[in-house]
Amino acid sequence: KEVLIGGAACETGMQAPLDTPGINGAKVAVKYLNDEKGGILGRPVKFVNLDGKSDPVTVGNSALEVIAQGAEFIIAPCDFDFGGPASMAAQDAGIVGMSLCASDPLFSSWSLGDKQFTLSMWNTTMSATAAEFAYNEKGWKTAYVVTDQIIAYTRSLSEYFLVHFDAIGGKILLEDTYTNGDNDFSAQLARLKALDEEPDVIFISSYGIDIALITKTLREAGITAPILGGDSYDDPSVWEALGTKFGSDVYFVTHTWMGSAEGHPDMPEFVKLYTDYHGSAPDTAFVATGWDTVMLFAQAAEIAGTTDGAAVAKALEDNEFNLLTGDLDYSNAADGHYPYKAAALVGLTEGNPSFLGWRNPENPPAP
Amino acid sequence: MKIINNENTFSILFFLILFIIIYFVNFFVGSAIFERTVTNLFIYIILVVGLQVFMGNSGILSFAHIGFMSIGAYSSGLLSMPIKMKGFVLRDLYPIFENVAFDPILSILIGGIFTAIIAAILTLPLMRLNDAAAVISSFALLMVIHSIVVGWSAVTNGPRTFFGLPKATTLEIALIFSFLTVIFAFIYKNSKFGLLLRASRDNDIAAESIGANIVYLRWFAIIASAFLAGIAGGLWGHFITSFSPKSFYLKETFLVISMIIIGGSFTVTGAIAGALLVTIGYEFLRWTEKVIKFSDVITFEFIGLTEIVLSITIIIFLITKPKGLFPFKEIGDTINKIIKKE
Amino acid sequence: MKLSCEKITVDFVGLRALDQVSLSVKTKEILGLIGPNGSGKTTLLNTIGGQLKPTKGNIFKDNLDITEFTPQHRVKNGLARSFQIVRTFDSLNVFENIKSASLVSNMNYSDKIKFCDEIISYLNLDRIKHVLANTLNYGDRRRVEIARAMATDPDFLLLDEPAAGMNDDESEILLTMLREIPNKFNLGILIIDHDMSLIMKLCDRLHVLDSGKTIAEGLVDQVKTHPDVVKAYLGEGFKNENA
Amino acid sequence: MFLQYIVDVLSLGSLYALFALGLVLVYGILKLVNFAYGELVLVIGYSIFLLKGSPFPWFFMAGTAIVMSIVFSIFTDYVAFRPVREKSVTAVLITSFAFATLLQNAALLLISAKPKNVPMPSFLSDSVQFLGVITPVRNLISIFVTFLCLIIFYQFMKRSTLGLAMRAAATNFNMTRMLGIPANLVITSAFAMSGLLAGIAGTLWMSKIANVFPGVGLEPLLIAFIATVIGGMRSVHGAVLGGFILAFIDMSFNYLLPQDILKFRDVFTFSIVILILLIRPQGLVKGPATGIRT
Amino acid sequence: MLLKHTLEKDLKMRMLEINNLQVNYGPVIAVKKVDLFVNQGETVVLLGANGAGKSSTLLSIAGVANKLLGKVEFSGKDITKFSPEKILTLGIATVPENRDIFPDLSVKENLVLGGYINRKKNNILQDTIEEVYNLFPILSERNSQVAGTLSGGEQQMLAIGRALMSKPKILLLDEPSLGLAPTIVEKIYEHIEQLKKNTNLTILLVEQHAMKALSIADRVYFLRLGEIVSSGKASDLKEKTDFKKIYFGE
Ligand SMILES: Nc1ncnc2c1ncn2[C@@H]1O[C@H](COP(=O)(O)OP(=O)(O)OP(=O)(O)O)[C@@H](O)[C@H]1O
Ligand SMILES: Nc1ncnc2c1ncn2[C@@H]1O[C@H](COP(=O)(O)OP(=O)(O)OP(=O)(O)O)[C@@H](O)[C@H]1O
Ligand SMILES: [Mg+2]
Ligand SMILES: [Mg+2]
Repeated sequence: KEVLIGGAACETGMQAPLDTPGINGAKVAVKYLNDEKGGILGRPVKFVNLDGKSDPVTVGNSALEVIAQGAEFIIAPCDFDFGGPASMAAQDAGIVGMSLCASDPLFSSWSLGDKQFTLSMWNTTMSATAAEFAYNEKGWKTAYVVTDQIIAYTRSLSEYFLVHFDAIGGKILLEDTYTNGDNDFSAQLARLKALDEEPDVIFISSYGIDIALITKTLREAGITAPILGGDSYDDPSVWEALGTKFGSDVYFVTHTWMGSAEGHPDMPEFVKLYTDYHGSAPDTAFVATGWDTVMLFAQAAEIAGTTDGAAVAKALEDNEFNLLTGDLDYSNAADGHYPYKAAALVGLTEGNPSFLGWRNPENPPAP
Repeated sequence: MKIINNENTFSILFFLILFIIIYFVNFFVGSAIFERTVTNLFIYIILVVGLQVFMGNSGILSFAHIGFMSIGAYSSGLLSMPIKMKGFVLRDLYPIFENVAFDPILSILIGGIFTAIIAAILTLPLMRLNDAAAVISSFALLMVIHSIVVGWSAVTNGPRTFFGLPKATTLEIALIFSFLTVIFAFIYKNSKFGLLLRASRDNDIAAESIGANIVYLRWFAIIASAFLAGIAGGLWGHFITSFSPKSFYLKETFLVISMIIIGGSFTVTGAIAGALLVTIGYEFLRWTEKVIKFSDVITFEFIGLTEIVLSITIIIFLITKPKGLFPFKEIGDTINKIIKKE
Repeated sequence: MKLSCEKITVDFVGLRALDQVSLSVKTKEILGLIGPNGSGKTTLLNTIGGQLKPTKGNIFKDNLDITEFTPQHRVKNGLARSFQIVRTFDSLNVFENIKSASLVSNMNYSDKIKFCDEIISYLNLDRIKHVLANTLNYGDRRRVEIARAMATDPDFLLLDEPAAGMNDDESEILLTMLREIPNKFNLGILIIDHDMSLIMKLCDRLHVLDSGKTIAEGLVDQVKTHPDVVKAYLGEGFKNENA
Repeated sequence: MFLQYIVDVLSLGSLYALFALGLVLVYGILKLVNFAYGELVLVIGYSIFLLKGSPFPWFFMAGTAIVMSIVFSIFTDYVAFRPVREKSVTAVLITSFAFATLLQNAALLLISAKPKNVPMPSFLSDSVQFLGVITPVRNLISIFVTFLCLIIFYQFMKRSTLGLAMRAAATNFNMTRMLGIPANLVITSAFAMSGLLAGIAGTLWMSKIANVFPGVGLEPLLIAFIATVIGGMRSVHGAVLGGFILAFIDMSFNYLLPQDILKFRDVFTFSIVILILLIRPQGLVKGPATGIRT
Repeated sequence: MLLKHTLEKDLKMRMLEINNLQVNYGPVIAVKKVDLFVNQGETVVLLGANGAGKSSTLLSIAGVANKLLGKVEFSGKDITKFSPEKILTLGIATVPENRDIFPDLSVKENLVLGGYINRKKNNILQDTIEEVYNLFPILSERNSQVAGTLSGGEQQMLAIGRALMSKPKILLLDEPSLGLAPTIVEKIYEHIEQLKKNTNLTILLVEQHAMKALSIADRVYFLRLGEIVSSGKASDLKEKTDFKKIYFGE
């Protein structure tokens, strides 16, 4: 009997740009497992994703649906708000659920249960990396922070940045908020302009195309400070929207680098597999999260010798894994399944990304 | 006044039997997904029948209903959420709520009452508006409620997912609540208040001229309607256990309004029929989507197809039956007629 | 009992629709309100029914000043009306139309139902008792409106062109019905109509308006030949026909 | 700062006003809210997006997109309004919403769920600076185009009996035809004009947000909707005024409200809507009187 | 006295002719079988009890009722399938039973729309409006009032005035005296006579008040339950007839 991997990731709605690459990556991994590795535990692997539609309720329904069909592993959307319901369903069914890339520390065994994981580093790591890059490497002493209120991810990303930037000596000039989908930033702009000094760096914690929109608005208003953000920037449509005109002096922290073997020695091989499968090369690091999610489950199941939820969870807790998105080591359930992981740093020039290397923050803030 | 007339009795009996049949069908199917669908259906029946109490009898389209539902869902969730979960979900919660964790069903009832109180306060001045102004003000009310839910992070977790509610709503509970709702709707419709409100729906000036106080009639109806929406919200919240403000927004509003209009808003039968029909349609399409996805036959992506088919069906349906399936007559009237003929 | 208007004036934008009109109706009396089109008859009825507030003047039910009362409140004080443009409750059946009106009266429930049934059979509506109002023809609708007004158990019945759209035979039947109502139900009637044969046969007294002013009032025979009335309203033709 | 504020209000307001005018054309006449109105912006966005690879100049693409907007507006009439218009007002509400859902999901199915970049000529986002105001050229163009459109529109409506015929056709379709007025054509032309205005406004909107996704229509719809309610649902002047007032309200809230309260901005905006409905159900500008008699 | 439908087709020009007309509203058959004609310059009146199908017959000529069967000819042209707007353009104007004025438009605007087909000819439009105002002076006083707030009778006048605006060749009048004061009724009938004389207007009239209508009519048709049961010269019926018998059958 085949091993069914069930997905409730979002193919439509605001979450789609982050989840769809993951789904695509996962498909490649499934094919690879079946073709090259004889499946998982000798059983063929099948992956079915039912669209979660960027709506927690639908995500929950989809997860239940795939579980009812016999799924033994759940792939949850890339975010706590959307992914949580899928993991809760998985937890109820006693199987392991893993988010493609939820990075909010809320996505932990504390809140979801002892069989739930996220593949991503937590925002503690992501924000600390950004803060240290700004202050230590670039010498930017003052920051202006805009937080999108839309999901837990955007909020906690800012939160940890504020804490860490402050902790290592930086100065926050102003914290500002808005909610995704507001197409008007005149308020934020007005407040920014009212500051006595221009900030050295602007940290924008937002989501999707809004990143480009805010950046554009800032630049159009004559503000030239560099822009810094998290993995949601790792989205080619954002880069395209920024274009050559606005796509410079933008930096972000993400999961890995797809462009070359600098990201990971196996990367070129993955890129080739991916290209063979989908007909075009991967364009964001999020495809790697999909591949890794499936491979991680496969490795853990092989170690455990079973797909049983508790056993796989234990295997995940007790071992270290070498992944395209870096080396990963989970803490045990009592400590929240903290993902010990490094972060990749990428910069944009005229809309084109370039790899700045792996970073590992020294003292990330506590979750 | 004699409330349980023939029409009421037959209709209520009919739905009692129907609900029990559905219950037993579920029992024999025995699938978790099916049970989930049926439970959801019963909750929707509460919602749509509750909407019918106001909208059907007063003739005023109300958009605010889903907003009331969200008040019920959030307030009951706030009351019943285990203290530990509150630490995760609502980190800025006001201290008075921090140590509250009531029984879920009690919370749902309190949520319903709370919703009714809020509705009573908010809607009284709006009840004198007619036509477009009334519809639009209810739309604005939905937006106000939605924006408050989105903005008031301390108790709702803002636009983010509100989770951690105990799963307390079972099929049986949903069934009982929805049956009570149906009984209430029928009794109300044929009561003095219901009749006068229906009169005012047809002609407000004439209704005033026979002594109807339209503002209070409407007000009473919308409070009752909001109470039911609040209960439905609470039940739904304790069934789904995690949701976000988006779960109570335009798409859901139109889903509910489609249900009532497809069924026929003037009748309780219509409201139930609409809920049934749309749910069946929706679930059928979802089922098809799922079967196709699992079958490996069709590999291209067809996201959005469900909605497309559903919208086309709704349009075609409304073109052929613009007044709905049960425009004037309750099922009980028809049964009554058949019986009398024999 | 007595219903009276005192010096009612109603102004619309750029138009004085009623100018110091006073009239009164007593129980068991039928007063006809006639006048050319646009002379303010319906406007007066609207002020009495409470659908319109007079600019000046007062309305009394016996000694009670009801000028500021809402329409609902007036119903409770014994006023009921029909409308020039029919306003039946179209999605309710005939019985419900009438029952809804009886709900505000002070009777107990079973009396109310009995009373409704009495009115229904009095106005020959039994046949269509369970028919939805929106499928009725014009004449039936008019009678449903009258029945509905009567169901509130009023002291005064205000009727606006109840015979409009009826042919000669139908207005004849209506006439016989209306004539009996004041005594049978112990109330007074204020009626507007342009069907002069109905009005002349039905009314005890007439009140004539022209351009918002009273031009004549009194017993039917006096008013009928009043030169102003003939000139403004009845026309020479009428005089000839009835001569 | 103050001048900046004025320019911001004017440029945003002119966009809002155009959107509102397009909506009120259908609403004020048919007394029916066209919930598929926002989808015209979607049509505009995807039309330009799909023409991206073509060799045509940008203005040609925009022109084509506006034509598509007109076509879809007329299409809305045929699919969602015409068949049910006479029979049930509430049904129209649902059919127009269903039609909107249909278009959104068609975009989802045929194009993509992801936001797509809409190409815009780069001069639109060049900033200009005058009197201490920094603003992209786009904003000035919005103001100019809107005023031009308004002038043309008013002149046209003043000179033709079309406006009258539209209102007549909406109140009593058959009677209108019995007067020799081609009522169907008249209503279609209302939708066409609505599509044209939404098309122009939508293009300007696209130049602002520069991307298109299936849900893009909601915000313009809400804007148009609120603006018409504030200004007056039965009056074209009211709608235009409402657009500017809404922009003024939004901007003032943006500039004045502290952050914690700003997130409740929509609460205030919609409360204002409700207040206006309570005090003046007709909106600030009354529009022609209605013939409702007691 | 019953007159059979035996009137010879006279040599006068045939303006309107209906053959074997059948009209339905959903399941309701409102008109079963109607044959009638109207000659140029004639006034023909259609009598019958409530619900006999008089209004439906008029509406089907105007092109807005659902014709199941039959043929309508105007000046020899088959107009059965014509659209209402086309029919008006041919010169057939209708005053419908429930007036159907546009309540939200002003009196003037209602009249302007009545003259829609002459909208390009400004002077004709103005003159016709003047004519209507002369006929109904109260309308000119109410010129800019929205029509819905007019009194019942004023609305009726407006409906008639509006129909006259298109300068029709034939006027279909459905109960024009409804709700009108006796003087006005007289005036309207006078005016109709006048128009007949001056412009050779043809009229098809439906009335509840039979005697009044017969006084100006040339010919009469009786309708019972959707069928023509009798017809004849109006002058033959001038003395008191028991219409009830004809309306309802013996
Ligand atoms: N809301 C209003 N605004 C302006 N004028 C109005 C309004 N309502 C009524 N009128 C005018 O007031 C006058 C009196 O109207 P009313 O309806 O009382 O006349 P009426 O005597 O009932 O006439 P009819 O016999 O034709 O029904 C009319 O000329 C009418 O046009
Ligand atoms: N819109 C409609 N829907 C359904 N039935 C209708 C409709 N209009 C008319 N009827 C029916 O068609 C029949 C003929 O109606 P019509 O109005 O033509 O009669 P009429 O002779 O003009 O009557 P009246 O003297 O009352 O005006 C009646 O039985 C009526 O009930
Ligand atoms: Mg009147
Ligand atoms: Mg008729």
